Amino acid sequence: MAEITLVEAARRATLQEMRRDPSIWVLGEDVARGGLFGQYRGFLEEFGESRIVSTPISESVIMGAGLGAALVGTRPIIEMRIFDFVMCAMDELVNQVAKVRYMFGGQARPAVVIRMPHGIWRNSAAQHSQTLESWFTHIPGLVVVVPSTPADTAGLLVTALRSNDPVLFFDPKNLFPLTGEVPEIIAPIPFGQARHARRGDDLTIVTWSAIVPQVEEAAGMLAARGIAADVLDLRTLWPWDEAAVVASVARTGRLLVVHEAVTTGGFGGEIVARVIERLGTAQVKAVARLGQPRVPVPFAPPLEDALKVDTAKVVAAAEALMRG
Amino acid sequence: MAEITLVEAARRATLQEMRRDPSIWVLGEDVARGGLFGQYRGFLEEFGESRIVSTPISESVIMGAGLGAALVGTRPIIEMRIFDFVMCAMDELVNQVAKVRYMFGGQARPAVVIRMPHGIWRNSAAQHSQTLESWFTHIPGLVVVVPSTPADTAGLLVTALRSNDPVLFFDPKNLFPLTGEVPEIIAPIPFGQARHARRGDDLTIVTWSAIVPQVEEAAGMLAARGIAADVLDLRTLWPWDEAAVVASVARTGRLLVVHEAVTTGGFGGEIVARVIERLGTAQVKAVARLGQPRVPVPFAPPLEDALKVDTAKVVAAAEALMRG
Amino acid sequence: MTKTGDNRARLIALYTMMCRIRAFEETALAAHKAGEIPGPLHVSVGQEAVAAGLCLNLRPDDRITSNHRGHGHALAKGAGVAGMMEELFGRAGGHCRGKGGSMHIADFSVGMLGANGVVAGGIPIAVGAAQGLKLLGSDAIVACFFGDGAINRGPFLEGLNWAALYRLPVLFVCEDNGVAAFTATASVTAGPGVAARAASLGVPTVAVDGNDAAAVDAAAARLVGEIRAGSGPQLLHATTYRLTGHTSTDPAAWRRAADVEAAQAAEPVSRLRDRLLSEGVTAAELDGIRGEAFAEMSAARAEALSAPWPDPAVAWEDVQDCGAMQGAD
Amino acid sequence: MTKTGDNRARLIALYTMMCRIRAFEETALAAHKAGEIPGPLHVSVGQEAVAAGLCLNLRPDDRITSNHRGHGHALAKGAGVAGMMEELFGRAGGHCRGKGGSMHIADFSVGMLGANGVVAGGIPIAVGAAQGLKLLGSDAIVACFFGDGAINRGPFLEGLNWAALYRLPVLFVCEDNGVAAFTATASVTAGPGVAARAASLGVPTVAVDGNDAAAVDAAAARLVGEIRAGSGPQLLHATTYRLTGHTSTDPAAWRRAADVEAAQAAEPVSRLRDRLLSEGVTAAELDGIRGEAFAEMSAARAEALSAPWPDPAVAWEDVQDCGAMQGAD
Ligand SMILES: Cc1ncc(C[n+]2csc(CCOP(=O)(O)OP(=O)(O)O)c2C)c(N)n1
Ligand SMILES: Cc1ncc(C[n+]2csc(CCOP(=O)(O)OP(=O)(O)O)c2C)c(N)n1
Ligand SMILES: [Mg+2]
Ligand SMILES: [Mg+2]
Repeated sequence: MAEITLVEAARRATLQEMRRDPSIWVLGEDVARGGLFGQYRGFLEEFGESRIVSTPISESVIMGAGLGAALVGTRPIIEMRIFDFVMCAMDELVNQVAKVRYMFGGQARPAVVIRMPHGIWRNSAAQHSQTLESWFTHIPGLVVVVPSTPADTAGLLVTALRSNDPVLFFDPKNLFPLTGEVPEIIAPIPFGQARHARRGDDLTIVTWSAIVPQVEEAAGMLAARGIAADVLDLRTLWPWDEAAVVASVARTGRLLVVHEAVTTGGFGGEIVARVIERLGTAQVKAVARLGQPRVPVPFAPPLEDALKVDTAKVVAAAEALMRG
Repeated sequence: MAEITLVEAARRATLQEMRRDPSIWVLGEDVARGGLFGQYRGFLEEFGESRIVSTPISESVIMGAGLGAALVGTRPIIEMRIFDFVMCAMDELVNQVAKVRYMFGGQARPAVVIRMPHGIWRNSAAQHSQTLESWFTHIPGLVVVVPSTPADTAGLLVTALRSNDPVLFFDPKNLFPLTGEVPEIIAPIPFGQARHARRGDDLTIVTWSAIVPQVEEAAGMLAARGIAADVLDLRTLWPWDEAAVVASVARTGRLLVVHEAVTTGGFGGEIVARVIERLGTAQVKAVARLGQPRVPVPFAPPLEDALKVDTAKVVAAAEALMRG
Repeated sequence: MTKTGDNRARLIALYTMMCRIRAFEETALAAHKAGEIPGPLHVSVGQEAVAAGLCLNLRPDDRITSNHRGHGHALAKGAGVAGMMEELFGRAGGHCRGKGGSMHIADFSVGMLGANGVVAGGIPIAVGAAQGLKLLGSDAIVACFFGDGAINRGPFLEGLNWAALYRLPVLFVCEDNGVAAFTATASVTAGPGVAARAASLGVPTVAVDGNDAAAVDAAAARLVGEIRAGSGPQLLHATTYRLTGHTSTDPAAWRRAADVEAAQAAEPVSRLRDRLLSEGVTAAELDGIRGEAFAEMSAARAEALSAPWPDPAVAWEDVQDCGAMQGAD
Repeated sequence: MTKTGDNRARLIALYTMMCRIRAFEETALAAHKAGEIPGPLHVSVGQEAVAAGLCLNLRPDDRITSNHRGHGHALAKGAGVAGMMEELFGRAGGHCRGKGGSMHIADFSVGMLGANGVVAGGIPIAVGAAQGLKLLGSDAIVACFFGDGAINRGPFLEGLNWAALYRLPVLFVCEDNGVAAFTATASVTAGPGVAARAASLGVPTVAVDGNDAAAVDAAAARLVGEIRAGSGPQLLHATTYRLTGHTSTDPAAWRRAADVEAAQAAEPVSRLRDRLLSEGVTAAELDGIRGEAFAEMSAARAEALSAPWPDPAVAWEDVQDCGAMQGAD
């Protein structure tokens, strides 16, 4: 086990799989140079220009070409640089990638991994900070992966690269420097199984992606105040570990969902609704969601700080829920 | 009051406002010919080529040009033909239209009305049947309008055309032939106020857009079986009439949200979560959502029928909720 | 066989395919009018020479992508008629099991990677398929069919630039029928046209009378050969005419009678028939081919009409492997 | 004043603006390195002649749209320095109240409709602004700045076709610095280049040495005049060189030393200085202009650094009128 950064964990997982499977290749802007974050560092030297394809700024075709190449049997990694640019390829993603298998009655196998580093990132303002993962849970055909640790990033990426489904892989870009232990040989981590980050009986906190470290920190602070939180890091949003969440809430009676995304229309609403549908209202004492207000991400640090979820807000929300 | 179709109601509302305000103009494919559904019939003759602009198949620019024209003080109606094609203009919509006012600190006034006939429509299959209105409730800066009757379509369109916000106007394309009374002079209907379609004390049904007539029919059938449904047609999803929904559920104790869209990640989750957050679990006996399963819309009638929400499914869901 | 015989056989093959496409389209139109086919229907009556002439030059392992007007492309590439007709009818035996319908016809078994309901939607997919084939070491090529309306969408620029850049084996085929839905494309298309656009993106163009099947065949033969040999992408600009409306319910009433008349005179099936007659093929033989085509399609229609509907349970299948059934309770 | 005097005054105006842009950029870079400016920063050191030469020919009511590298465009269009520097610093007095930052600079009061964090994002907006102005009966024009990387995105095709079609008063300005982020654009751009692409879309191009401020000025003067007179859209292709990295943290280490050296020799500010010297302007006068520019920007930096942060409550403002506060409890 080596202690490495999250971005390096992603790099090693990709490397391992590309060495194993010659049909895997990468297309995206600046990937020959190693990618914007170094996640493909050294790949051009090892795999050459046919498998590390540095592309024009042509997002529609980056996405659509990835799909076409999958339809003839290769396994492209579609690198979107950062999430926000996938807006330039939304027809290709939602109308084509997500639907071809179904529309064509099972003939198509759109085995692509679409990497989209997402979320708030050092005062990058509204067009470079979005977290819209909930959108894609609403689109049949897609798998949605939202890791938060180096080990999970590596293991989930391996699974993604062996999947026959189109996988949206949301790299938590703000956590790229985060370090953690990752095994030399990276085993796949199945989709749909939450990581039980902390155990407790007082309330259930469900969370994912870049905000997880702060939720874990908050849980520590809550423990010091006598509140024992059960923390589930979902790791994937479709499929998602409904069983683990329902079991936890059945035990604690209280559910707090924390995500970096805007609360309104976020996946927190889905989780709350589903848990209540499954458990009924009698077994559940209180629910709450914590996310950003329905406001674009502003540039200035005090404005960004005012809106974004952080440890203190998680603590406050949990304490309020315990009173509720 | 005349009894007219929903598409004619939309046409008259647009006509009334374009006669009133010379800064309103229309851009979109085939609008000179009256639009795909006749919603601009006769407009070219009255307003000429400068205000009825038939465009190339260039969705990115249809959307982006509408924005640019708003920034210099005109009020474009951006006609997307059918909703699914807005996927080709998502950067312009989500990264630009929705964000310019905020990013530029209030300098920009993106007063555009984006018309997007949406929903299932006579076996048109996966790429021509989507209902993704919930996506846009998650995007700060946007207003989301989802009418279901001729009168509401007219009144809400008038409000949209007088608003300074970017308004996404989801024409319920399957209901275009539906008839209803519409006043000669169309008054604006404020955003955020539900239409109380039916009164009852046993359960609250919240719904919107093309599925409303079937929900109303179901409510009639339920009444015949002794179940009195309180039916709220939200009319707009952002803002949405939280007060009316909360008040109704406080009274009935039971909430069923019905929408044509896929249940997972749909706006029903938001409504359920918000109601529970506001009322707590003690006051609420049971909640449920009815939407499509997380499956693309198939072509063949028996397949489409199997998946889509209809009157019988609404009745069954309401009856199950009463037992819950 | 002599060269002339070869040539005649080829023309007869073209004629046969064109008759089959024409018959398929007219049969589908009639079925749609009779309420047998649900949803929208876009037929390619008048444009048969492009599909037939082009695809005659493709190998089974070559791929094509298509657009909303894709029946001819699919048939010419070898898609089974029963599967196509059943797909239009939404029946269980359709190529897409009734899930796609007319606008989403695909038959991967013959290299037909799908029609597309989004204008220009097939361009990025074609380019990527070619890149994938190249990576796999195949010498198969990809033909990408789109209409003149598609050249005003961004993916046209992005896709051609991309194909030229990586020297991909793509044959872009612009079926220029002069109209996009209800708008004359000349009225919404600035500049000198598709060939200039393609050239500016590094893709050379060959122009052809798209109503002259033999000319399309000859041009395609050369282009497919060159592309397979590594020329990089090229574009075939085929001028043609859509004899029917945009959809089956559009009477195309706005067209000038003179234009329609001229187009009828230039329509490709009778043109090829005239040529074959002048080359000595008998009217009886040609009538036989035509009759057989219509009989084939009538039979397919009748079979489709009595074919079983898909089991509603099929609606839940083929969404995705992982997470498909979550929430299905 | 004599013609020569006029000309000299114009060159000095250009020089002054270019020095101010250079000073702004270098000051911002230094402030970013010192940790005073948060977030990413893209500066236009070496590209000043394009912004200055172009905008000198615009009227206050003309509009511009810009890209991620937009400081120079904004300054040249007349945006206030204090508001710009404060915006970079995220302070309350920024043009965008601290909500936009470097990548989203806008100053509508001088017709600067916004930088853009999306490559080619400004093209559709520019085209629409021109269409709106035309509808309003104004004779104002729109200049649309974008980089060589943008010509591979779909909106380039869609926007130019559109502008040509409706004969809109748009001056497209391609600032061709040869590179897009970390990729040489020649390596990802097929075909003969931007002028051919524009021509194929009905938009004529004028090429200019973008490091020669006087040449840019002259070309812009002619183009702006023609466009205002109704010529329809045109494109100015200005070749230039980015002397610094893609962002403030990019050392651009991959560039060949010889190229950088040649570029330094050709950089526009000293070139214009040399020309002015040769025309008899004294070194002292020029040093004075330069010194003043740097002093202005240093002062703006100091003021921005001590300027108040925006009140956190501002974060909730200017989202939208209707529904803005729903759920804010
Ligand atoms: C992106 C997109 N915009 C609009 C449409 C609606 N639409 C369907 S077909 C069509 C016309 C296409 O014209 P062309 O490409 O020339 O093909 P043709 O119908 O002439 O064969 C339009 C506008 C669409 N399907 N996709
Ligand atoms: C659609 C989109 N794709 C990718 C990016 C990331 N990106 C930012 S600037 C840039 C390079 C742009 O090059 P060019 O247009 O030539 O402008 P320059 O930086 O050279 O001034 C890239 C790829 C982006 N902002 N938007
Ligand atoms: Mg056409
Ligand atoms: Mg550049």
